[in-house]
Amino acid sequence: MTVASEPSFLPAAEPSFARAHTSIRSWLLSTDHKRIGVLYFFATTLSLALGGVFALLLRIEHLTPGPTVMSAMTYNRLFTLHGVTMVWLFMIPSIPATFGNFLLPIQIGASEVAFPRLNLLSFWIYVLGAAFVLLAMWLGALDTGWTFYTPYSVHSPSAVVPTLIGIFIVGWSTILTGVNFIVTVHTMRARGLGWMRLPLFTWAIYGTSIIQVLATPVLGLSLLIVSLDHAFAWGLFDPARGGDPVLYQHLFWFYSHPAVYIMILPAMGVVSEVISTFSHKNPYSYKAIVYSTLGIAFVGFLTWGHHMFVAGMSVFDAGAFGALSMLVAIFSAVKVFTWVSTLSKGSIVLATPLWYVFGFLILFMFGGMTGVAVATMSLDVHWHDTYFVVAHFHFVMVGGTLTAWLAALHYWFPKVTGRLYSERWGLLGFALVFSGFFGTFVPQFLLGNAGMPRRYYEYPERFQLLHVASTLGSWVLAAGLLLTVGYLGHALWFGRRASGNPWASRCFEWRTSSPPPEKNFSAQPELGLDAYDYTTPWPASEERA
Amino acid sequence: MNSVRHAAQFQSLAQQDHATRLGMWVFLGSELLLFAGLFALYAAGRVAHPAAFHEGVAHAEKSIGSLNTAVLLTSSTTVALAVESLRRERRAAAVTLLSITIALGAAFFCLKLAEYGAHFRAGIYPGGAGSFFVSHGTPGLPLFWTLYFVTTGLHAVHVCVGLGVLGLSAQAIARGKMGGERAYVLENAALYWHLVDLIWIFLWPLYYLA
Amino acid sequence: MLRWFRMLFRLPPGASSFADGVDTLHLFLIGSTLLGVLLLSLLTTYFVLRYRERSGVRTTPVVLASGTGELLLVVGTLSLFVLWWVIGYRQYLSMRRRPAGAITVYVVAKQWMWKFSHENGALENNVLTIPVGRPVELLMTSRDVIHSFFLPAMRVKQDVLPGRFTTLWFKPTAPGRYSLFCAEYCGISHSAMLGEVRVLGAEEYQRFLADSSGAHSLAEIGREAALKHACFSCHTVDGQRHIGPSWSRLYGSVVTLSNGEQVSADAAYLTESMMDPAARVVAGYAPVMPTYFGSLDSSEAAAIVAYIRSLEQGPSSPSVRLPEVVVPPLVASSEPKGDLHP
Amino acid sequence: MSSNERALQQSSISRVLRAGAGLLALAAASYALSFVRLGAFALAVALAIAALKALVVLWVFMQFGRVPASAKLAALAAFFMLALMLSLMAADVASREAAPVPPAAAATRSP
Repeated sequence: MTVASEPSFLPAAEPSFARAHTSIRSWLLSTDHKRIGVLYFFATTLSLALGGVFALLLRIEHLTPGPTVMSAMTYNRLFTLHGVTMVWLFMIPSIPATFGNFLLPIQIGASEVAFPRLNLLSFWIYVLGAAFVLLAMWLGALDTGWTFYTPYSVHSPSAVVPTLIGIFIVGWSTILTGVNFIVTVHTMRARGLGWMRLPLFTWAIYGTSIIQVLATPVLGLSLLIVSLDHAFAWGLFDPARGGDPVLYQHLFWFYSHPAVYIMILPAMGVVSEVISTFSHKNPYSYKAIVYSTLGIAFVGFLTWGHHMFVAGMSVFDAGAFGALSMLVAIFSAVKVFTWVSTLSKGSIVLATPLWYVFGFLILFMFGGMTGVAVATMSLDVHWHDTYFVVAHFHFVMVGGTLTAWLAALHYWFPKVTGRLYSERWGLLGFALVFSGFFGTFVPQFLLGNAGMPRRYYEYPERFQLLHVASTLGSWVLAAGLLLTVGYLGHALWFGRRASGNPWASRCFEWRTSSPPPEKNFSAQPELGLDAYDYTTPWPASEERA
Repeated sequence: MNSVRHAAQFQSLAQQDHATRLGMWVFLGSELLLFAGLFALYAAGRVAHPAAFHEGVAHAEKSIGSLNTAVLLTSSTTVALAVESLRRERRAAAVTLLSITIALGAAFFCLKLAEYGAHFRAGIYPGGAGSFFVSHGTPGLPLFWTLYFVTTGLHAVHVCVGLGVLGLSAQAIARGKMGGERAYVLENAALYWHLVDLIWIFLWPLYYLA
Repeated sequence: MLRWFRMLFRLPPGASSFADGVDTLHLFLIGSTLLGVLLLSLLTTYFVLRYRERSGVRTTPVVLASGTGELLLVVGTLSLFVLWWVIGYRQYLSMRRRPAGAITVYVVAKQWMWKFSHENGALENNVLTIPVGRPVELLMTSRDVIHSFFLPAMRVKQDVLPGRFTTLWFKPTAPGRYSLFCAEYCGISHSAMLGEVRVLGAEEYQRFLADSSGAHSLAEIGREAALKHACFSCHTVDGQRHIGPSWSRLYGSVVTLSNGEQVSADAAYLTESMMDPAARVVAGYAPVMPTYFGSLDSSEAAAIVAYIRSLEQGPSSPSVRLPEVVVPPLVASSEPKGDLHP
Repeated sequence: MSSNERALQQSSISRVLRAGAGLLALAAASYALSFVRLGAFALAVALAIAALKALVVLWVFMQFGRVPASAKLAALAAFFMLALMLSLMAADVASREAAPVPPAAAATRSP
């Protein structure tokens, strides 16, 4: 075990990637994976804001059982737009395209992704797809729900086709990014960096890319067929002409269940990194996390039927899907056990990223276990299409991916911007986000138990108290997110300068300057010391924030 | 012919070759899954309406379909030969073989349009519209024909994309931009063409023979 | 115990035979979840407090996973999940396996209302009246998009699909009025597609049956529907062969099909022959019968089957006389046909 | 890179020609067989021949044998997902128990 030689903490001689060229064109047409990551960051954060506004409007509408601020038509369109914007424009591209793009090449010691031009093309395809979705919104949006179940999605008079074309295009951007990342990890690793020495975030992005490449085309096909049915009434799923709406649900969920793993796997990668860094300890079992990542990536494809227990599927298939769903849940459980065990015998520093990761652990445990509960067939009969399911997937998506996205934002903020944010504001932001989240979605679990169906514009009076509580919670959550935008924006210009390794981490991205130069490493990256080897002391020059 | 420099981010030409080949195969995997949904719909449809699918196959244009199969299989052979000749630096042979492949691909596309024309004349339109379905009332028959039109239509689109890619490769070889070292660009184009052929190999029995 | 649990977790009081089993599994599952989350949170808090960073010490020993510890946790958790699946699947099967001798009600879901037709011909909109203590089976289909029949108090739900029959059964255990929701998004008034299930005591139910059954048995309504759909232009009722097989003594008899198979002409075969005539054609008859799918809804089909069954003993004897009073037109028939797109 | 890059380069032309001829022969056989009344086996035979043709294209034209292992894995994973989706969807339709219409309790004639 060689003691690490002097790492390059000193500000690099050459300018950082952000300073190298400053013209607008150099940003918009850059093939530098770091700049494309930053472009994705702004695009996906805008989508998050847009989706968040829709969510707040929905919650305000539910303050009273009857009409409150909008008509039924507007409400139905808003909950669909909230779903479409959040799923395809934020959740799926957020961590892989933003932090994956920025960090994957650095974490494997490469200077660039395998196909830089394809990477830039993927970003602009994403923007084109998002433009189509915005055009559809302008044309009056659609009211089919983000699942587009036929036959309603085929007969709905709303702007279904432009939205589906938009998502089809965004899908292609996801596939191309997936191909890019898979080839990068396979062929561009630095010399001597074997598969079993890769950082866990890289493994998470690699697993996500596998799902993106294999699942997204099926979504493309099902949306293409619904568009043809809607535009030309070809009725491929029309029961009068031999079709079967349940087959559409099979095709849709074949994509959409792996899609929820596209959303959660990168979040798990972030959590593995943050826990190891802030407890300054090797992961309790590196292999367990890697194999459960790959396990989720593949077994995630076998379980889509648990969305259709009451949809008219045969009992045999329902039983098979129920059992397979239990199998995939065990991989997430293994990860949670491994994360918690990593903390023991560590040297734990409590900083905002770690607070967000603790928030993630609590919410993901609730979310994951209610997932297992909903996959238990007889319970799903009562809970399906009620607010219980809404609460479950918000616990794993907002409690899981959004919290991990915030953790990643704070953890790699110094690396991307070269600045440090203030921990006090960070903690306050976390407190607001966490309590706001709890206030919003725990009442929705109870609403689901009480039998409140989802996608209801009006609801019986007996549910009003819980709805009001949920709406108040959503305001606190919104306040927390706005506060985060505030102090991170402030830190961008006025934050203290950050060194190459403010968190005293051993991971590879912390062995170059912050922000890194255009070619990621000023000198040949020395990756001799393992990414999670905290046994050797790092030279004194490493300061702590 | 100047020695071809590899792109900046790669350390060697072999690594670039390996990367593009792997990228192509992963992309072919996703293309295969684009058609997987249609094969799954065919399987589910056939299980639900066996009679309609038998009747549908009985009314298929078997002769044009089989001719198309022969055309596509031959074009697969010629594009493989083109790759081999480029590897042996026999550019003229490569360009001619590619032109034959493109001609065969175009022939396939024209035959496909002719076949659609025959169906339209017979009153078979997607969505179960058309006079054919008035006289043939088997439930599930419109599903067979709509699936036929969507699947072969999507396949025809991929044939066009393949023709475009092969055309660009032929132009690049003709202008000397692509030599023995960088043969993998043509190999990837050929891989795409072989995938298009592979999908047709399975479409043919499903919609024409059995 | 369950009462406390339902009150705390806002579950509606259980009103069907499934409720207690489902809620017990729910309690067991959510209870172990809360326990697990509590344990892991305590463990995390302990680690954070115990291993806080002592000033400047930033190196830690390598701790490698003990294979057995990891394995135990995995096997333990997995066996818990599989146990839940086994219990859940058994309860799910009991929900999907229909009991014999249940009261049958035909349900037609239509954009934004529910239509129920009882076996005695009574028709109800948005309100379903059933007796307590006896299993009831709903045979449901939709006239347009996918709806979902959801009774929170009975812990049952089943999507209602167009072009197909789906079934749902439950045995109400407590009289009362229970809210019915549509749980699958079906358009602008999805949230207004509410209904109610009234569970009556045995004698009130009999009173309801008596005064709501009207003057006609289902068989008579069936004969009426057969007249309307011109079935008699091909089928006779006195045993003579015609374009189609005669209905006399048909119900329950074994018929040989054109492909040589033998099948008993029960309700399922008769309904299928109405909806998909070419599927199983009786030997010696041309497959010229048009499909009635879309033009004949479930209550009419059931009524025709009842009429055919009433001819089981022989030709249509005069005992099936139509009363002089003018037969009110079937509610179903007055509906505008074909709101399904062509 | 690895030695198998060089091996990818040269594959004998006669092998490609023989494969091409074999494909056409298989297609002709499948075409001929389609006129024979095989009943239930017709689809199975046609698909078996198609699978054989697919293997020839994969092995000879696309040189599947000498492609990097990761590419092989990608192709096999894609095929596995296709088979998985197809089988579970067909199984659903096949194993769906038809909802029987329970015997209408005719008021007059119930035994």
